[in-house]
Amino acid sequence: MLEFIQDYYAFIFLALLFTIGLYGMMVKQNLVKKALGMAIVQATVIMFWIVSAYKDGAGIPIFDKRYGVENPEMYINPLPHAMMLTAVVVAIITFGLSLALIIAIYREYNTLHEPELLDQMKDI
Amino acid sequence: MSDKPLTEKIPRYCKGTGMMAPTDSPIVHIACRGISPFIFLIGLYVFFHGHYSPGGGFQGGVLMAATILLLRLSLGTGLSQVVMPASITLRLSAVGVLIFAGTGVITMIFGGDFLDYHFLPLPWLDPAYLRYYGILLIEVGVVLTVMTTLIAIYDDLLGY
Amino acid sequence: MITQNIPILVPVIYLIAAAAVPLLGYKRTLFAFCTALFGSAAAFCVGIIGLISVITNGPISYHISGWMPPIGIELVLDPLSAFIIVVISGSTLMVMMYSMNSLAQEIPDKIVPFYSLSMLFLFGLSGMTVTGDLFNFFVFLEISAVAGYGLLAIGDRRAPFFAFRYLTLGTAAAAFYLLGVAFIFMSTGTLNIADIAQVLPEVKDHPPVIIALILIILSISIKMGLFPVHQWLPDTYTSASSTATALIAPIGTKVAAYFLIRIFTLYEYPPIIDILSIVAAASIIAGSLLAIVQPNLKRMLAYSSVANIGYIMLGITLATPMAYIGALLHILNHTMMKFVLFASAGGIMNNMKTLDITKLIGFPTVMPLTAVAFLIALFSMVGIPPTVGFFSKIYLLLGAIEAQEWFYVAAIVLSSLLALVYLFRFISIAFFRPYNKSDDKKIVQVDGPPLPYTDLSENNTNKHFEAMKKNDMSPSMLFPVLLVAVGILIFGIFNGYIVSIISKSMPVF
Amino acid sequence: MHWLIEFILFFILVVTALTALNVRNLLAAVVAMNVFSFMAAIIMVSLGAVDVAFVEAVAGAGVIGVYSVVAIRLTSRKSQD
Amino acid sequence: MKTLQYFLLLAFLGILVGTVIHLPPRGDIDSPVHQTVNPAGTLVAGTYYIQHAYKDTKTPNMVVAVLADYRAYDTLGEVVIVFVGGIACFFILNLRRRKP
Repeated sequence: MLEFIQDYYAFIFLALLFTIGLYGMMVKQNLVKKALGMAIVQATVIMFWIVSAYKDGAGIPIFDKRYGVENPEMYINPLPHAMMLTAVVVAIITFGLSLALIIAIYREYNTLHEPELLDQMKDI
Repeated sequence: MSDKPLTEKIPRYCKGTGMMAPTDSPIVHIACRGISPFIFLIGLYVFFHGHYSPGGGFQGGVLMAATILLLRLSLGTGLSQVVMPASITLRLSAVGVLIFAGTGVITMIFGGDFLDYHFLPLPWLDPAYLRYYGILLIEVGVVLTVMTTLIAIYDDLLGY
Repeated sequence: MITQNIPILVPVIYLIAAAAVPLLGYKRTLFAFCTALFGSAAAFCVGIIGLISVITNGPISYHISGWMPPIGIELVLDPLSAFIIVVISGSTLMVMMYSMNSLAQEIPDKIVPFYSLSMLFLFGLSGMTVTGDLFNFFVFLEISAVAGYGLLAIGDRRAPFFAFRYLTLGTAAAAFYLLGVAFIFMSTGTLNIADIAQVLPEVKDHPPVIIALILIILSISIKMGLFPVHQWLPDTYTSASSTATALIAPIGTKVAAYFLIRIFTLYEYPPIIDILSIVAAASIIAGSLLAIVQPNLKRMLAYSSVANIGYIMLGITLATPMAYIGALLHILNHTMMKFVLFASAGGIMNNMKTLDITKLIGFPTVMPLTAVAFLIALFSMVGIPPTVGFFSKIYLLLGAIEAQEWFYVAAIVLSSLLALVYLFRFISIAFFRPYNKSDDKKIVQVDGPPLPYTDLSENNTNKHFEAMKKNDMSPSMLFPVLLVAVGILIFGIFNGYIVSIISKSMPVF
Repeated sequence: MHWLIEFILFFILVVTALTALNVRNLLAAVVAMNVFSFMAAIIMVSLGAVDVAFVEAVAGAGVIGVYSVVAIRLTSRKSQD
Repeated sequence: MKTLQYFLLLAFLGILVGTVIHLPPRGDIDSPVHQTVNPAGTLVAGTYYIQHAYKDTKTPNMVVAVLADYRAYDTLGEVVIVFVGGIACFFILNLRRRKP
């Protein structure tokens, strides 16, 4: 049992966090909350990849003369890290854009509550 | 230095837009203006030392952007125009993209594939060092784009 | 240099045009227009050269940075992706011609960022088309998606809100996609599509791989706007500015459909494909039904987009040669006809100040040439013989008969009949109600949300009536619309050539 | 016992995520989100991804925080759920 | 409506947890990601980078070598997405020349 927890706790926590993010996007009705849920979902997926790169007993992926390169078990896999740098940037830019849209919406309707917004859109 | 209080020097377009008005506190001014060059220096270090330690174009660019954002927050958007005018940010970021894409196009013109640094026109270098300097070249583009765009998004959010 | 580097050239041309637009267009917006037009024309020419060279010499595999595929990123230009590239770049060229006047009428203060964003959108789409790497596809998906959120957020009052909804939905879709790719990566250890196809048969029944397939298909369905998750599509298309709609509506969803072809030819899991074809059939019928009840012209067209994506999807999932040809022909058909329809809708909005179908009385009198093009495109949507739409639907029907799936045959026929209903509804109002002076008030009366960029205060009845007599779209807007409308007829008559190109790209069934 | 520290960090992550989504004051929600980003960065360091952790700490907790505060300052600070 | 949403979320959580426990465990050296050669006989990218990055590019930081050389096209996409974000925010929010 302890073995199982040790092996899979990270994945199960991340599945839980992914669902929490989706909960923020689906159930919460304030637009800023929706954006925060979006950020949580993206951060979760990024951490999922990072966990997939981890090796027991390995060091960070920076070349060290003491270890050499013959033994790949000495370094953590650098491929997911490089890809997730890109994904983090994507997450930041998407969040910034969502904030820009939120400001644009507030200028027009003076509220950020979704039912109120839909209500105001009904009569025009 | 004139003897007018700082708030009177704000251009007209800064007034009435919430956060753009700067604070008048000299402590905040001196602290932020004093610390921002050092953060910029750390950004440059992170960028140029990225080949050897954690860091690289993106991290350095974000740190440099943080410098300007600190000035923007403390001095107000109007006064910090001297450091980085809002009108050139997006054009500088276009220049950064062009540096990156231009590196690829140059390698393509000299007979290689897109972004194949082996074909950079620097014949006196080893192939491995060609790649080393190619990485540095494109990271210049990355740093320029990231730094200016993060500032531009801040300015746009404020409606400046 | 050109023949060797064709797969990368189309995205790079768009990228350089996008970066040059803010630099050149700073002083005069005309330079921005010229850059965008020139860039899209160059990309179209390179796309055509690519299609010819791929058909004569076979597929090109291009290695970015000179690294071999599992190590570096691979780009693939086969007849299928070259065909898609030609379609999207041709459509963009037409939109760029159309945009010169329409932008000046709609968003005169945002011309430069519009051109830059549209070029970046095309950079994303063309990058998605040629890539052979799952993560690279994600990056380009996000580029095109972010540019799309920006483009669709300007229009009437509601546009930012619908764009925000689209953004949350699209980001969730991207997260699903990335999670699915993570499952595949952890099960196979590679990201290259050709490489995955080799490794995957060994781990085929591994639960993460199946869930990954479901997640990827779910995310791409969201991007395509299939039936249960289609709501973002009519909302954003209705509220966005008509130039942005004319740019995004014809090509935005096609590349996702193309990527599904790539995914399916790699590995199949039969239950998912069965479910997907049922979803496609539901999408066809629901889209057509919802299109009938819409009063707004753009909204009706957007719902018919949902139905047409259903056709493409059905053709892909039926997996017979005829259905495959039908799906690809329908991609071409749908691109051309949606461009004509949305571009004319933009002209109608500008000249008649309304998009309510019941108030478009006298539309052919006011805009005769636009009306002709509009009618041709509507015929193509229904499937009336000399147009491309007829042949694509015939191929789809033959494919469904070949696969012995009578339910889908019924769905296609039923949907065509429903399309006939909304065609007749439109024609009976716009063409056969005679135009007389007592209808004036009906026309001038403005319905729906007022757009921020239309100046309605000058809407004096007499002035408006006089303007109506001869108020067709300006030549630079009319020319691409008529060109594509003639193209619909020509491609319909000479569809054999296109079918021969398409059948070169056919996977083995 | 290296993994136990990480376990606790993951638990803090879940708590801050729920706080960020359920608190009614949006400014507090944003601060909770910054804590979330910073904890994520620490987990990334513990998993050996120093570069990603650097970006997450600098941008996710810094720049995003500035943007959110600006956006909330320009719109409203209260949320109804 | 809310009940349906909660039900969907719970079902999704169940599916996700049921899937992740079939993945290779955290830190497993034998997972396919960390092998040298695939079952199909092609190279696995991650291990190749560890073994060749310093020799090919003289860059000790392997992440930078992967980011800017082996997968430079992704980084081009990353830079472009930053640029797109800037332009899109400008497109949505600029009021400079807009008439009231």
